[in-house]
Amino acid sequence: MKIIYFAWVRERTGRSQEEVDLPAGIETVAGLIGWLKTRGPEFEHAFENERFIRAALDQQMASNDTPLAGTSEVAFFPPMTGG
Amino acid sequence: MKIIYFAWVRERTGRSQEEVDLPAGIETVAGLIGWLKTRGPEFEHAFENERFIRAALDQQMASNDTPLAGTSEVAFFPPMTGG
Amino acid sequence: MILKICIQPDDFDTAIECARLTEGNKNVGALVTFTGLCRDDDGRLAALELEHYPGMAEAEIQAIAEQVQVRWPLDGLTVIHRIGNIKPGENIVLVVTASRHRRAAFEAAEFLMDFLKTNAPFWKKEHLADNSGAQSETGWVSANDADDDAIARWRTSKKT
Amino acid sequence: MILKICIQPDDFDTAIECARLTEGNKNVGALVTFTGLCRDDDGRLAALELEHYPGMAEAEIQAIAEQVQVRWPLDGLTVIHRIGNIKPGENIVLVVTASRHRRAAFEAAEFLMDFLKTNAPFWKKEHLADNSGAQSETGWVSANDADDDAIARWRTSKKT
Repeated sequence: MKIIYFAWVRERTGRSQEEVDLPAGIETVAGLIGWLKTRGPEFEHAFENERFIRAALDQQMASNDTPLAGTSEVAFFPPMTGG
Repeated sequence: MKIIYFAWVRERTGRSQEEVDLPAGIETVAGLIGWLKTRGPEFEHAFENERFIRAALDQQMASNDTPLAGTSEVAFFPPMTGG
Repeated sequence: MILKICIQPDDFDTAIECARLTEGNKNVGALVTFTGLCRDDDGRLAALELEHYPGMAEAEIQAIAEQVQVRWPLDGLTVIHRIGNIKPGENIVLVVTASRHRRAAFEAAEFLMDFLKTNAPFWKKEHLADNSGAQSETGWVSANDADDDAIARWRTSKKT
Repeated sequence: MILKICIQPDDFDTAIECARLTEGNKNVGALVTFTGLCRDDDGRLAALELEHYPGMAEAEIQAIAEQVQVRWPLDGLTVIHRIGNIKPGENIVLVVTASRHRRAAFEAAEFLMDFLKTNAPFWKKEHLADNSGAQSETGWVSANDADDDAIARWRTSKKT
């Protein structure tokens, strides 16, 4: 599964994208965030305040309990500030 | 007193402006319209439906009962359609 | 606050008017323009003739502009209204508003157009492409109820 | 209905975009433009850096544009959003709406900007003129509640 990071989520994780092999049992956005946070302090820092994290599955906005099944691209980013 | 006419009020009265000497007793916009209508069929026609007539005294919108005292320029025109 | 009000037979250049309100002021974050154009109503119309009450027309737009400045914090406001003969596809009126934030720029432009339509002494006469078409007695455009409704909403409640 | 959505580093020319929506269509009576510019906040800001999610950003604007077309009868709609480094006084975003009547053109442009702000994946980072100034940890602009309120009003009640 491909994971993309934008804005300060990208800066905090120190990467713009990566390929990951999900461990068994990770089935939702919340589950994925929980697992990412175990991967090091940079992820702990990036996801420390989940209220400011938005997620998109294959470019569709998702919520914490959206299932990951069938998703090939997950993106994490802060609330949008365009325009 | 100067009277100015715009749009179809001008076309119906056949004049864009004129100087008039008001007869005694004409004290309001309504009174002025009533007197103008006695001046010929073109005025009768122009003011036949007073619902569609707007008046300004010295370039300030006025209503039927606004007093004419002190006014030097009266304008009659249809509802505005600019923009 | 830059204010420009102009009634003229000539066309205007929107780009130039926008530049006037933003150049040298880097606190403008939102620029809204409204351009009213002469429609041909699917070929029915040959031209519009725009008449105005000189003096009063400028004064009424000025009065509306003053209300606008009380209600919204603007950096600039430009109103240009053409008069005379205007052909389909040509410009009739331009409003430009500049502000720090978009809500003020949008609402000020809309308010100004709503009140200009109803309060400023301009009148439109239609010249038809085909004189056999349906037309009011003399071609003068009638005021419409939608425009009165448009100004009523600014009185009854503040938009949120 | 002409629709153009573009995300680009280059500046845009508002006059050219307006002409695209009106040329050859004499039924357009109202043209509204919104231009969002980079403010310098009284000299505080040196530049903005605009980041976006390629693919999703275009798709989200497209989705908003489709909602706009359902709600208002438009003849044309153009949205251009710049990305990359943008200096104070420069353009960030352009929305142009063309319609027969002004209400549709105004509301469509305002709706599009409100939803673009909240739903389209763009992020702004501030580069300060003077680094000693107060700033969030990394310079990323925070989303603001006013923008959420702005979209809420389109859901709770239809504007009249």
